[in-house]
Amino acid sequence: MIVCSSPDEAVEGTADGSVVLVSGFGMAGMPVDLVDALIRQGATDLTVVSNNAGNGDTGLAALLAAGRVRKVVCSFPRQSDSWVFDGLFRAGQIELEVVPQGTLAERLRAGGAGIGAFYSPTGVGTLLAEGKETREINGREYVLEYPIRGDLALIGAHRADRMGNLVYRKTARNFGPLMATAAETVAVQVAAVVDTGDLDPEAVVTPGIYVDRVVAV
Amino acid sequence: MIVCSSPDEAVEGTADGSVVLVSGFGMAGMPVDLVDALIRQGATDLTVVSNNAGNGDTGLAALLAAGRVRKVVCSFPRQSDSWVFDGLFRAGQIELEVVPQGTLAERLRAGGAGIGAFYSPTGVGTLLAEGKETREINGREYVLEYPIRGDLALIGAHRADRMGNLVYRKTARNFGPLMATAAETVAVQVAAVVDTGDLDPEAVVTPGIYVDRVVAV
Amino acid sequence: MSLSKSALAAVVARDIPPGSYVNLGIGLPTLVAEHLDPTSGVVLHTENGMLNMGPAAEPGAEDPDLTNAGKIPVTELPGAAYFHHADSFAMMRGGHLDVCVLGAFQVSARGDLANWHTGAPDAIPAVGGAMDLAIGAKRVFVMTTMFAKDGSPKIVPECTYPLTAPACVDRIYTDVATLQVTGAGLEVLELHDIEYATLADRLELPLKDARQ
Amino acid sequence: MSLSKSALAAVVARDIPPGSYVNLGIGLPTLVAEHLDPTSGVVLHTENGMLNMGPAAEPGAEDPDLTNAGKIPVTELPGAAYFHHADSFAMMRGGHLDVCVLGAFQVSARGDLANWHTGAPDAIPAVGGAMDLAIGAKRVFVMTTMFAKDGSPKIVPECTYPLTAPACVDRIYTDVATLQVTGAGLEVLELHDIEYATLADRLELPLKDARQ
Repeated sequence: MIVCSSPDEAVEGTADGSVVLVSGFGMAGMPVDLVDALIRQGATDLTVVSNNAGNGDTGLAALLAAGRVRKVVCSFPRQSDSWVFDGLFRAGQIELEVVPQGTLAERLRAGGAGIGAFYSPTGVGTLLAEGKETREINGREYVLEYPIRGDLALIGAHRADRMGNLVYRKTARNFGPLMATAAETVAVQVAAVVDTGDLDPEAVVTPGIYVDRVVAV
Repeated sequence: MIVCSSPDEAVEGTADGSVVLVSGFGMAGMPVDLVDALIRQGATDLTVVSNNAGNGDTGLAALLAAGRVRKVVCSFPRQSDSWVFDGLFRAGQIELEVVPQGTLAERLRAGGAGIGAFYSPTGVGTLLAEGKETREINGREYVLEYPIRGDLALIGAHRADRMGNLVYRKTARNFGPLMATAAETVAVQVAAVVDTGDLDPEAVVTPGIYVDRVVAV
Repeated sequence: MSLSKSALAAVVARDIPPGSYVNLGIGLPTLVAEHLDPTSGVVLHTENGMLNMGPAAEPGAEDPDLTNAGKIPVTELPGAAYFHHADSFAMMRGGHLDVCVLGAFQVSARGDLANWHTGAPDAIPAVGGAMDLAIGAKRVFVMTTMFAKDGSPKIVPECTYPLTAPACVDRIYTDVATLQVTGAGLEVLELHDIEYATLADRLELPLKDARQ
Repeated sequence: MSLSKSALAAVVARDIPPGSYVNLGIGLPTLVAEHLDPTSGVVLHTENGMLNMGPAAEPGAEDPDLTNAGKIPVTELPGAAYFHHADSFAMMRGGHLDVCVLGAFQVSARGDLANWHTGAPDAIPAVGGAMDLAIGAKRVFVMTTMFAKDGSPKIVPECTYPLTAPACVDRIYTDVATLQVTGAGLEVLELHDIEYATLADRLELPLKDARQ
């Protein structure tokens, strides 16, 4: 675990073509400074996994606007302020995989938890299950879903200690704890890095084992 | 959510033949008072799901000794102080299903999370996967595991508020949060019931939605 | 007069049992919160990771880290709990919510729900938590106007829009009628300023009059 | 002299890289903790739901709510975190632990591990977390005596006891030798007071001498 001196240090070495997990639900929990650093870092041809496809002109929207993203995997791209994504999508300049929100969360969890695949009842009988394997279990139909893993996760949390233990704040927690388990390199921006021992061990949400780089912004 | 006046009230109505989930890892998190109440309540022909098969002569061991348990589903029955189970097992008076500890935890989670089944790499190529469906995913072999649910969960936690929100204490947390999600009726014993609002919302481990009955002991 | 949005929300709120755990979908269903009796013990879930959500935040008191599923700043009530998305959707998928109230483009006679995608060729599909909610809650209430702006009914023999989930809706609350979905079709539970015959005539499906 | 238990634990501790996240199995592997340099930043995981586990509790200071996987009262170090069993085993199964150290009844030439069940007809099978650990950690170290009490080797061409997991062991630490499991068989990395020829003779499988 490295406490980085800048967001740029936290995203160093990101390769073109990487799968990047980006936390946040709208702007709550969105690691804006890390995404900005990734824009400066220059990696391109990225696949981004995130609940939304960018809001307004900052954060993920700015990464999209910079032309660095080949594909977005998300549950809810279309919002009142998703004009950047909307334009790219309508122009055929970006690929989209829509995943039900709970399935997105569970696929990320499976990626972090070493689960090979799982049967979900969500989406059965809909467009989003087309072409997917289904199975009846105890009289109910399920669709087979596979894990999602990233090369890099960019996460917005509240505080970290020097071992990388994390706590989040209110509904900004959302996808952070899942994405932290499901990427090769996990970079986290926090409001403050506190001394090891200052976080309540009962209230740590993401243990430091999952975290590679932390930066206070 | 009912705050019960006694452990006996918390286990009222348990039917013969019920599947009972019992939290605890050894005695840490073991809801001894609820298990004692279940002995007094009298339900029999039970299937018990717990990590161990009883320690010493109290708690789960006492329930077994009272002849109320038809089958135990657990990861680690054999311990230095599991003489009650050992005797029943060797006498052919109790059935045993051994499940790897992580698979036991994940099957309970699946039971609570509406997952139909999942592929786990644990146990592949061993006695415990015999007769189970396997599947190769991305070059690795997995075994198909099904959810576990209970009619009743007996859980030992640290504190509850009046809405049933729970916090646990240190490694006594273990199976409690999982079992709370996976049973029709969830009864919890705690050291103290505190006022709603006294638990930190960021540190609640089991939200009250999962809890039916709480008793302070 | 058919029901106003607010009056419709009051009807839905009336039918939510005290002590229920409830998820209110984005848009119209959000209004239901204003009509719940604070002493009823109804607890609101928001799928972005919270139980015991309170009302919208007062202007000036918004917290960007505390929003509902529609990304509107909200507040926290005593007894709140926060959790991550996998835990939040496990709560839904696992059948732990008593009621969810969802908007709809269309509902079919057997309770199929279409509320996420118009199917238009240029539409950007966005599902969010709609499918998880539709299959997860113990009871799914739909809240919508009975007729689209062009006068066509939203309650239809078969959905023409892409489905959110098949056979998931329990009850349909509209501005002119409340309908119960049963294995044998739709039953009318109450009417608001419309004649039964008129409604039956405008809907192209069989109805049963089950008004008390 | 072949290594004492403590000396063997010191050899294993020597090979754990600084900053590793490590799970030490019940029994012999637990001794490794005593030989880890406190400044090495090695973090201990216990599968009953904790990271940053400290040493065994002092007599009189035991906390029944704080034990290791062997149910021995332990302590908490600064930076500890507690979590439930599904999260704890997700950590293992998901490949997040750098090293686990396990005991063994037998290890085969291809790294199959047998450490949970003797296969005796009257044995009560008890697996605990052994299978999860064996398949989950990035590197699996086995720590055992080379020979059983009857003198038969525990490192064997094929395990005769029921397996914990096939082809999971990376390195075998014993009182007389350290062996690396490779795709091409076992390599001897170091010997303790035994001649290579003697060891090769007592083990009924091919060895390669890879001592530096």
